[in-house]
Formats: sequence, C-alpha cells, structure tokens
Amino acid sequence: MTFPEPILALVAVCLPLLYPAMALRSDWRRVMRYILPVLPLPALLLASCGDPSWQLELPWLLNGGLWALDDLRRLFLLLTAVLWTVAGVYAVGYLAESHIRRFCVCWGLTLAGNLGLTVAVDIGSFYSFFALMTFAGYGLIVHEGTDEAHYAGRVYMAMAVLGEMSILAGLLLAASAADSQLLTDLPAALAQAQQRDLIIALLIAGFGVKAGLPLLHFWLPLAHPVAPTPASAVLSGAMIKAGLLGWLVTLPFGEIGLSGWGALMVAAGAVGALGAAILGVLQHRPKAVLAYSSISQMGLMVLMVGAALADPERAPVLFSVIGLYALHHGLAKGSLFLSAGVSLPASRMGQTMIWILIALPGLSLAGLPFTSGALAKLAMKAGLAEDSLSFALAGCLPPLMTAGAIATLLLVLRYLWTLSAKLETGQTPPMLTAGWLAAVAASLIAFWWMPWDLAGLVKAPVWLPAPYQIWALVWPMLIALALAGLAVLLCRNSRSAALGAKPH
Amino acid sequence: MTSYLLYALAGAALCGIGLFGLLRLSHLLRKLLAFNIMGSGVFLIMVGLPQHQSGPDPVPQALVLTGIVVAIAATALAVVLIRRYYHQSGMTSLEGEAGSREGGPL
Amino acid sequence: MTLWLMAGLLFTPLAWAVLTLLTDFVWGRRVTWVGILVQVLVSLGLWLTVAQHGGFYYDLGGWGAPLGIELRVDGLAVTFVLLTAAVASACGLHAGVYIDQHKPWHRYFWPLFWFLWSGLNAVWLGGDLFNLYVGLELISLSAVGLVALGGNANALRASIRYLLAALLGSLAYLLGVALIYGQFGTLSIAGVVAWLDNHSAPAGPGLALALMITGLALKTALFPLHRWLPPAHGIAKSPVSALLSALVVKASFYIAARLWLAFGESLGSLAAAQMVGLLGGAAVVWGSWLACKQAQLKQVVAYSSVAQIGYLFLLFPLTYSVSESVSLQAQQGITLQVISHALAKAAMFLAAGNLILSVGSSRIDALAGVSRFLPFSLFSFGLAGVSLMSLPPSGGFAAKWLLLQASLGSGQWWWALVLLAGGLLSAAYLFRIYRASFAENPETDQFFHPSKSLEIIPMVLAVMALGLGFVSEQVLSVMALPFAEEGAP
Amino acid sequence: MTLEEWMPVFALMISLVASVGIFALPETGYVRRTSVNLGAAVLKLVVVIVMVWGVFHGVNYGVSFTMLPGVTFVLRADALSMMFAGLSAVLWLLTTIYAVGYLEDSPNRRRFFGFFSLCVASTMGIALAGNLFTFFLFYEILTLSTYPLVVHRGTEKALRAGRTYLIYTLTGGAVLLLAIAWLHSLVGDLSFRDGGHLVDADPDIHRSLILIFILLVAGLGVKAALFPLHGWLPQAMVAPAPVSALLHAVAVVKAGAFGIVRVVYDVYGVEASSDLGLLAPLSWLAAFTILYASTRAIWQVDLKRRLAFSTISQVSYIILGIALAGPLAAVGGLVHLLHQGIMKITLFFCAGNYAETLGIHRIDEMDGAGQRMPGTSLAFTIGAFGMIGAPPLAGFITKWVMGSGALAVNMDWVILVLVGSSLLNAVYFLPIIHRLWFRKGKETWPEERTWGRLETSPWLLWPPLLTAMMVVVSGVFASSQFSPLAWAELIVLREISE
Repeated sequence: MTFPEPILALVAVCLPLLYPAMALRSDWRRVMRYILPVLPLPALLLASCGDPSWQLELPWLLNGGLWALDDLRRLFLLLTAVLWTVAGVYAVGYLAESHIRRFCVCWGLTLAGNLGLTVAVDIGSFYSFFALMTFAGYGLIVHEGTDEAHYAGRVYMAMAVLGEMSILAGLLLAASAADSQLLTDLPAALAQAQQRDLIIALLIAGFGVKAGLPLLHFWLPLAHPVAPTPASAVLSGAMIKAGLLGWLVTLPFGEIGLSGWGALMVAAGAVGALGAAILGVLQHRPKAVLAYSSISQMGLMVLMVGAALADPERAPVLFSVIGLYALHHGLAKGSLFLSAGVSLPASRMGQTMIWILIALPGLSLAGLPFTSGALAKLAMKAGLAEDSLSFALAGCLPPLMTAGAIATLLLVLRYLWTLSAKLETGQTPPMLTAGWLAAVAASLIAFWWMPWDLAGLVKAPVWLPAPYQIWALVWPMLIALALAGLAVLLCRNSRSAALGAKPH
Repeated sequence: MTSYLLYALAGAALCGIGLFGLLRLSHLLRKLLAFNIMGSGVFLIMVGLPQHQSGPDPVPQALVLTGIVVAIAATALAVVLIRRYYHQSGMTSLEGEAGSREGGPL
Repeated sequence: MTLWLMAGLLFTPLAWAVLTLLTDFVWGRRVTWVGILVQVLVSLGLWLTVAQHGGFYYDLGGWGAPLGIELRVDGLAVTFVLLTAAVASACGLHAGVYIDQHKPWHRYFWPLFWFLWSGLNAVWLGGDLFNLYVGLELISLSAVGLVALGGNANALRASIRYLLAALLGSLAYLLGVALIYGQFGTLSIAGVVAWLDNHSAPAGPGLALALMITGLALKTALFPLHRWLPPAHGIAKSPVSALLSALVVKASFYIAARLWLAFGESLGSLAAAQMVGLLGGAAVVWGSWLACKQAQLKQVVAYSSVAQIGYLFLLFPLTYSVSESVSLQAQQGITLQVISHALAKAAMFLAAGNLILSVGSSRIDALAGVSRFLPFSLFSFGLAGVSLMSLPPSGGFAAKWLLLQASLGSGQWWWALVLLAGGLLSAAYLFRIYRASFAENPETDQFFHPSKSLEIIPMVLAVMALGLGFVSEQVLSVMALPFAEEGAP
Repeated sequence: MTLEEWMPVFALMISLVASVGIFALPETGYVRRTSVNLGAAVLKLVVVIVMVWGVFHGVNYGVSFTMLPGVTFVLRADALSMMFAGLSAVLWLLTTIYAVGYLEDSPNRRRFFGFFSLCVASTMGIALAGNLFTFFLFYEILTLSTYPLVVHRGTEKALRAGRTYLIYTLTGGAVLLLAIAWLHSLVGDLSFRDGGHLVDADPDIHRSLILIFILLVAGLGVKAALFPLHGWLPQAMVAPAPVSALLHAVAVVKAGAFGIVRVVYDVYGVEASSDLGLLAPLSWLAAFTILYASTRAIWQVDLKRRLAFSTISQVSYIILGIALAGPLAAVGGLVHLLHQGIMKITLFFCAGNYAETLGIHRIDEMDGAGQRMPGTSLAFTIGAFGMIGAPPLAGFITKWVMGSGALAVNMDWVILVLVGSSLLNAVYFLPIIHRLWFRKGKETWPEERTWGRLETSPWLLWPPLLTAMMVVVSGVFASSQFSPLAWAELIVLREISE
C-alpha cells in the first residue's frame, strides 16, 4: 500500500479522541450516535491493509513519543477495530435517548484509549492511553444509572485505580532500570534489573486487573451484566485484551526463564479457567455467565503467558498463539454479548435461524471443528505440547486444556439456556441486528482472512483438521454435552418431584 | 569648704522633703508647694556645690536665676490649671477618678 | 547665610508665638500658615547646608559658653529639626481645620504650638546641659497647656498629672546638672567629655547621670514611669496628641541618649545599661498588652506610644561596651526608630482623629463599616500601622533590622526576641482595629465625611513613614555619625 | 539606567501603579476600574514574556541599590524567578477576568481590586527578589495585602479566619526575619546565586547554619503550609473564590515554597544543605505532609476545604522534589510549581462557579451538576484528574519526573509516597466527578442564577476552561520547547552548571 501509515495512525487515534468535542454543541446530539460506527474505521484500515513496519516519532509528546506497529500489535489493533466497529453499529440501534451525549463521549474516549495503547511504543503514551481507557470505561459501565450499576462502577473504579497505581509504580521502576522511555527496551532491562521480581509482580498485578486474573476479577461479573450490551461486548472483547497486551509488551519474555513466575501464572490460569466455569454455570443472567466465560477464557490465555514466561525459547511461538487466541476469543465473545440484545422474530424458521447464529460463535469458542475456535485450540495444544516445553508444570498442561474446553462449552450451554429463558419475540432495531450479524460474520467468516500466521503449528489447510485432531476436539465437547444433559435432567426431575409433592 | 557642703546637704534635705510631699500629699496646692520646696533645694545645691579656689562661681548664680524664672512660670501655669480644674470638677485632688486604672502622680 | 538660617530657625517660632497671642483663632491660623512656610524653608535650608558642609558649633549672638548659648548644629540635630518641621507643620495645618474655632480658649492653641516648636528646636540644637533644661521646660509647659485645651475636667486632670510628672522629671534632671557642674565645672557636654578623656572617671557623677536619666525617662514615660502618658495623649485633641507622641517625648529621650553616649562609657555600668534595656523591653510588652485591652481608639494609640518608646531605650544596652560598628548600628537603628515612629504616630493620631470625627464615637467597635465609608483615612491609619508594626518596607522595619543586627552582633540575642515579640504584639492591637473596621454591620450607616485636607495630611505623613525605609541609607548618611560629639566647625 | 535595569522595575511597578490607580478611582467607576485592571494585567504579561525571552537568551535583568548600611535592595531576573513571575502574570490576568465576573454588584470592589493588584505586585517582587532581604520585604507586604482579601466578606467567620491567617503568617514572618538577620550577621548580605554560597562555610558556624536553616524553613513553611503549620489554609477558605484561587495557586502558598527553593538552591546551595544533613529531614517532612493532608482531605464535606487540604499536600511536592537533592527530582519539584498552580486554580475557579451560579458549597449538593454546567464540570474533571496524576495531564508529568528522579538518587520510598498520594487523591476526587456526571441531579439548586443559554457568566466560564486547557497542553506537550518541563530543566541546568 502507498498511503502514509503514520498519518493514518494519527487520524485513527485522534478521531475518536476529538470526537467528544461535538458534545459541546448540544444540538449535535442527534448526529453523534450515527458517528459511533465510523470512529474505528481508520484504525480498521490501518490494521487490515497497512503494512505494519512503520514508525511515528512524536518528540514533543510527554516524555518523547514513539508509535509503531508490529505483528502482535497489529493483531490486537485489528481485533479492537473490528469489535468496536460492529459494537458501534449495534450501539446505534441499541442506545436510548437519555444521556446519549455522555455515553458517546465516554465511548469515544475509551475507544481512543484502546486504540492508542495498541500502537503506543513509548511508556508515556502507552500508560496515558491505558489510563484513558480505564477511566472513560467507567462511564460506559455506570451508564444505566441503576444502583447496581453504580455499585459495579465503584468496584471497577477501586480496582482499576489500584491497578493503575501498581502499573505506574512498575513502569517507573522499570523505566529507571532500563533508563529508557520505550517499552521495547523494558524486557531486556527487566531481565537484569535487581528489583526484577518486584517490578514483575507490580506489572502482573496491574495489568491483571484488566485481564481478569483470579482474585483481581471481581469487577468483571459485576460490570458486564449492568453495562449496556455494546459496552460489555467491547469490555470483554477488546478491553480485557489490553491487559494481556500490557503483559506481552512489558514482561521479559524470551529473555530469561522465570520458572517461578511461570508456574504461578499457570496456576492462576488454571484457577481462572476452571473456577470461573464453576461459578459461571451457577449464574442466572446471561451476561454474567458470559463474563465468567471471559474470565475462564482469559485463564486459558494466562496459561500460555505463564508457559511463555517460564520457557524463553518457546515464547515467540506462544506469542503468535496467544495473539490468535485473543483474536478468536474477542470476536466470538463480542458476538455472543451482542446476541444478548436481539429479540426473536415471529416465524419459527426465523427463530431457528437466529438461534443457530447465536449458538455458532459459542460453539466456536468451545472449539467446534471448522471454526476459528478449532484452530485456536489446536494451535494452543501444539504450543503447549509438553515435549517441547521444559518446566515443572508442563506435564499438567494438556489435561488443563481439556478441562478448559469442557468448561467452555458448559458455560456456553448455560448461556444459551439462560438466554432462551430471557429472549422474547419482538421487533429488533435494524442497526442493532446489523451490528450483531456483522459481529457473527466477523467471528465465523472474516476471521479466516485476517492476518494471523502460525508458523507451521497446524497442518494446512487449517480449516480442515485431520481426523485425529477432530476427535481431539470433539470428545471434550461430548463430555460437556453429557454433563449438561445430566444437569437438565436433574433439575427437571427435581422440579417434577416438587410438582408431585404439591398437594391437590 | 564644709560650709559649702552644708549648703549642699541642706539642699539635698529640702529636695527630699519636696519629693516626699510631691509623692505623698494628695491636695494639689500642697503638691505644688512641695514642688517649689524641692526646686529651691535644687537651686541651693546648685549654688552651694560648685565652689573653687577662686571663690564663688558666677555661672551657677545666673543659671539659678533662670531656673527660678522657669519655676515661677511653671507654678503659674499649675495654679491656673488647678483653679480651672477645681471650678470644673469641684475637686482639689487627682484621686477618686472613675474608670481609669491610673493612680498616683506618675 | 547660616546666620540668617539660625536666626530664622530660633526666633520665628518665638515671634509667631507672641504674634498669635494677640489674634483670635482664625487669624492665628492665617498667621501660622506663613510661619509654617518660613519654618519649613529655613529647616530645609539648614539641613541642606549641613548636608553639604557638615556640622558646626554656633555661638548665639557671639557669646560663648558658659554664659552664652552655644548651639551644636550637626547632621543629627538638623535631621530632627527637619523632622520637627515636617510633623509640626502637618499637625498645625490639620489643627487649623480640625479644632473647633468657636470655643474661645482654643485661640491659645497657636501660641502654645509655637512655643512648643521653639522649645523643640532649642533641644535639638542645644549644646550644654542647662540650655537643654530650659528647652525641656519650655516644651513641657506648652505641652501641658495644649493638653489642657480640652477644657473639661478630665483633660485638666490629665494635664495636671502630666505637669507634675514633667516638673518632677525636670527637677531631677536639674539636680543632675547641678552635680555635674559641681564636679566638672562645665555645662557643655563636649567639655565634660573632654574632661573625662584626660582624667580617670570619679565615682560621684554616676549618681548625677542616674538622676538626669531617670528624670528624662520620667518625661519620656519609660515603663514603669509611663502612667501619666496615656491619659494625657488619649484625651488631648488629635493634632495635640500627634505632636506630643511624635515629638515631645522624643525631645527628652534625645537628651538622655546624648548624655548616655557621651558619658555612658565612663560613668555608666553594664548593670545600669541592662537595667534600662530591661525596662524598655518591659515597656514594649506591657504597653502593647495594655493597648490590646483598650476599648477607646486613641487609648490604643497612646499605649502603643508607651510600647514604642520602649524600643528606644534598647539603645542603652546596645551601645554599652560593644564594638564600634555594633554601637553605630544601634544608634542608626534608634535614630530611624525615632523618625519613623514620629511620622507614623503623628499620622496615626491624625487619622484616628478623622475616624472618630466620622463615626462620632471614639470606641473601637463603633468603627464597623468605616472601611467602606472612610477608606482613605483608614488606609493612612493602616500605612502608619505598617510602620509601627515595623513591617517592611517601612522605616520602622529598617530600624528593627538595624537593631536586630546590633543585638545579634553584640551577642545580646534576648533583645532580638524583645524586638520580634514587640512587632507581633503591635500587630495584635493594630489588627484589632482593622478587624473592627472591616466588620460589616448595616445599622451604622451614618457617617460624617471630614474635609479632604484633613484626610490628606495623615496620608502624607504615613507615606513618608513608609518610604523612609527605602531612603534610610541616604538619611543616615546625611546625619553622618549620629550623636557625634566631635564636629567642630 | 539601562533597559536591562528598567525591565524588572516595570514588571513590579505595573501592578503597583494599577493598585494605586484603582484606589484613586471611585467605587462606582466600574468600567474604568475594569479597564485599568485588565490593561495592567495584559501589559504585565507582555513585559514578563519579553523578559522570559530575554532570560532564555541569557540577558541579565537586574537592578539594585543600597537600602540600609550593609543591605542592598536587589531585583534580578533569573530562570527560576521568571518561572514564578510568568505563572503569576498569566494567572493574574485570568483571575482578574474571573474576579470581575465574580464580584459583579458586590460592595467594596475598589478595596478588593486595589489590594488584589497590590498582592500581585508583591508576588512579582518575591519572584524577582535578588536576595533574602528583598525577598522578605515583599513576603511581608504579601501578608499584609492579602489580609483585606481574606476578610473581604466582613462576616464574623471571615474575620476569624483573617485573625488565624495573621497569627500564623506574622509569626512565621517574625521567625523568618530572625533567621535572615542572623544569617546576615553571620555571613553578610547574600544575594541569590546559582549553586549557593555556603558550600565552603567554615565548620565552626555549621551548627548555627543548621539552626538558621530550621528557622528559615519554619518561617517559610507557614506560608507553604508544611505539616504542623498548615492550620490557617483551610480556614482562609471563607475568602471569595478568586482570592482563594490566587492564594492557593500563586500568591501565598507558592511564595513559601518558592522561598524554600531559593534558600536551598541559591543561598545554601544543594551540596551545602545536603552536607549539613538538612535535606533528608525536609524530604521526610514534605512526604508526611503530602500523605497527611491528602488523608485529611477525604473527610472534608465542604468543597473548598477539601481543595485546601489538597493544596497543602500538593505544595509539598515542590518541597519534596527540591529536598531529594537530585537534578531530575528537582525538575519535578519545580515543574510542579507551575503545574499545581494551573491545576489548582482551575479547581478553585470551578468551585467558585458552582457557588456563584448554583449556590453549591458542599460536595453532597453537587449531584448532577455536570448536566447543568458542562463546561465548568469539564474543567473541574480535568483539573481533578491532573491532581490525581492521571496521564497525560500535567500532574502525571510531575509524578513521573519526580519518581524517576527519586529512583535516580536511590530513594525508592518516594515511589510509595507518590503512589499513595495518587491513591488518596483518587479517593477524594473521583467521588466528586462521579457526582458531577453520573448522579441524577435534583430539580432545584440551593440558589440558582441564570444567564440565558450560557451555563454561567462568560467572565466566570472562560478562565477555568483556559486553565484546564493549559493543564492538558502542558502535560501532552511536555517535551516540547517552552513547556513548563523544558523551562524547569533549563533552571536546573543553570543551577547545576554553576
């Protein structure tokens, strides 16, 4: 391509950053909502067809700014842009009139932060965009203004501020250890820093708040259900991934093997993946279920992060796997969240159509063959294959992954179950439907044309898994289905028993 | 020599008496008289003390003359004030004034 | 030239005193304006002469000491002459408008005013002890007369008390003079110093010095001999109080200071010096404390005079047996203190007079809202206050700075504490007044507006007091070595 | 006198003359007074800008004359003084605009603006003072000229506050005077000099030097509201909003901090002060003040009181940065001199707007004020986030630079202080922002005034918006030339190079 990427990057970040200024004119509120889907488009352009090897020097910015893109960041940028676009389309149909300006302002700022932190390479602007996203996100969470929302918001804010602070401290220490203002110098410096463990702890905790690390996750299940649906879609689709990105760009991957930290992260990931599932299936509100599912999915990614921490040689491979997985999960989870807002058409035919479309991304999460999920799961398997990994907990990774897969499907089924209880037939606003359909399409189809690459992890063509792989994918799903069926039966019986016990 | 000293001592005694009167007596006229007594004591010392081998010294005499004039002027003023004060307040002493923490002549 | 100046300086006041005796108040005012003009011009001329050619001795009518009157015209003296001219003319102009011309006895204001002025000039210039005594008496008597002008019983009581105190003081001083003369056979300060320089100090004259200084301290109202002052200054008419506080008390202090600096080293003792200093410090604290307690505006100002006078007596410890430079600093500091206090206190009394005139009551709490109705006078009051609190950039601050330097330089740090405490205490009682005037209470909205001239005069004085801080170096340089005994023509 | 000598005198005289002129004008001369005010402010801004330019290119502005035997009155413009002068010039203009709107149809405006200009003149004098004596001169004038502003309302509460203010500041002034006089009698007249004078003071006066330093810090600490001496500041809140804005952002509080900077850098010199072991305790004191005041602020229900406590903590950043005795940390401290100024003045402007437009004084009355007054609330939000230290605002730059500086001199505990204070700031600012934007407002405000379409009078609206914009700009463009950061670096560079 021949258009100047740096300019495009500047536009991509500044458009949503300056868009809130429209709110100053009260008579522009009509227009504002229709601009929402437009905001991420430059970023989308940059991520999809821009050639990733560009740099933008902003010497006047903060402590000297540098923006650039590499493959990993490009993937995250793409995910962010796509998700925010479809969510924006969805929001146009979804939003009510009340406080629309406020919502649009927060939306724009959060988006700007989310995009900016993916392209920022210098510490100053990275941290700025991260904080911008955090604080503006508050506005999205409490938008509905219910007491529940305010409570969720308070929890979110408290944890977010704590997270910001530990990030600040960590970055300060790291920067002075590296004596540089660029993220790219941190890992190497961290490897030698004498306060290494302190810094790593601070950074893991700080970004962990966003990434929903176990014990730092409390805000997620509170925030997602109360937030407006498009907001929760981007929250768990894109913003969670920001924490992940934070880890990936700051921690000393590939420099030294930190088996201790690796083990810790793996353990955390395991707890997240399974514990969240257990808590999730007990939820009654669909979006709460999805929130827990996000936590458990993040848990799986944390597994990989831990492995990468522990094993420097393996890190590059795992990075691309993590990227892939993040992309897949973001899109699928986004479309799942958006599906929580649709309402069924009258016709039976249509209903089944809708249900299939709702279910497919979920199943793809669970690794249904011929979906991005299948690819991601296989790639993860390959990435975490124990023979190629050399650290303590390597042995227990495969069973964990299997358990994770089961948990995933269980959660998805639980979600569908609760949703079926909640969905009612009615007229869906066209834009809303459009957004949702776009999301589904992105997660199921467009995914295959996205610029992820997996250096020989899985046999090509990827969307045609070999039979042994199919089996590997399917049997956990069968177990999950069996469990689900069992659960259904049980509660049926108990209910009928209750009915039987009732005196006539 | 001793006679001069005698003058001086007498003067000193007068001074003492005058001072006592000025501080102790409450009637204003008496205060005034006490002042005059004290003054004459001072003058006595003045002419008495400075004596030289060359007989009496003329300068103190001149000075004392002036001093007497000043004393007379002061006395006159004081008398005027006291009379007027008596007419205004009917009191002949400074005591018994209300609402002031000041007492005594100083 | 000099002859004319001296003649003008010494005899115009007397002449005008006689002249104004013959006129009524209004005419007296007109005459006085001319006289003030003459006096100011003459004082200025003399000051310039000395500033150019240095000080000199002047034998009045060619008669030398001891029988003749020998005048000592040095930088310090002419500075004080000039100061007198400034303050006295301000008070005179103010009084001309302020004093009610319909009371018949008020016509005596003018002669008394002029006698006072001539007495002051005599004291500043007087070179020998006895002439100083005469000048002192002249001042005291006319001052008493001025206080008595109030006419009512309280004024008379105050004036009588003042008179008795003054007489006692001057008798004590005269006694001291007698002893000195008996000892040294001369009355000229310079002569005595010369005698002391080539003889060893005898024991007797210590008593003489003590007597004189005690008498003068009584006239200067040094604590605990201060009790006559507040009623007198408080009850007199504002211009009169201004004259009294600004100049009259300074005259007696001036003599005491000159005596101390001349004889102190040889006749005084460390204990005596510290003792006087201690009394001064006590005066600062006690006077300020009482000032905080007063309910009447002018009483506050009067007690602040008691406190401010306390500073002056720090001269005694700070110049006794200390290095030359420290002593010099102390003298300069005290001189500045005298000048700035004279200007500031005059301004303050005049401004207070205006305030009282406008609110129609002399109580402090009656001042509520005056800051809205009479801001100008209040502002001059405030400026004068700045100098009294010895806050920068006033002359009071310059003085305080020098005194601090002196006390720290001579290792007598406790005087530094006294100075600082005094500043804070003065702030305490002055801000009481500002506080009252800033208060807003709607029910008192009847304010009489005095004429502009009444308001401008104190402002001028206050600004002078304030500006003194910036030009103090020049002022000090003109009065080359303050209190310098040598300076023969 | 050459132009170099005249410039500082101009800078000083402009507001002095303005105040005299204002006093001369009648109370009713509204238009004339306003034009004098604004004209003087603009003129002064121009002069200061010219001087900044000159100082940047190494011109030495300065004038001095002997005031007392052995004491000179020195006005001199170096980089540090220009930083302070620039701050006060800019904020004076804005505050004047604001005050004109704020005091519409209120009594005693002549008095107010007269003393206001006087106060600014003395601030300028403090900035340009060339030695401790001159500094003290204007320091005390500042005390006096602010008193009428504090008690302006004339209510009993205001008068009491004024009394407290005086007790604190005058006592502090006395202590300061003692210290200065003592120092003067020890080592003579010390003009401010980069690198200080006392590096090679002879050892046997070290003890007295330490004592003097303590006295100096105590005297200056009163105005800088260091921990035990901060009591007057929250009470002084009764003053009208422009006054508290200027008091907090520029005039009084900064004068104290600025004085401490001068003492440490240009009188004692960093080496000397750290050799005497004075800086470490100072830094501890500052750190404690930061945390203590922020903690106190949490429990304040009155908006301005909360802001006051926040000021107490924020000003100690400056002192902390200086006391860390590392160049980078010093840059952080100095740049906070400006950053705190613009952030805090924004907050106070907004507080004034809420009080003036809606009659809001307490924090629990602020629910939903963001809907009613979006512009003001926007400014407030920016200022508050700046205080918290959220990037990319001015406060973040301070924290970042200071943190790096602290690490550079191996004082890692400072990071804890920074993070802790940021947390506390968040604790007491975020709820306000939440109330502003996300709470449902009541229909009626305590006492509402309306300006048609506008949320409030433009006189009141623009200053906070401008300062808020400065907060953003000076944060985002921190690394550009002529940013506060760059200027602070210039200062430290010149200090070090000596």
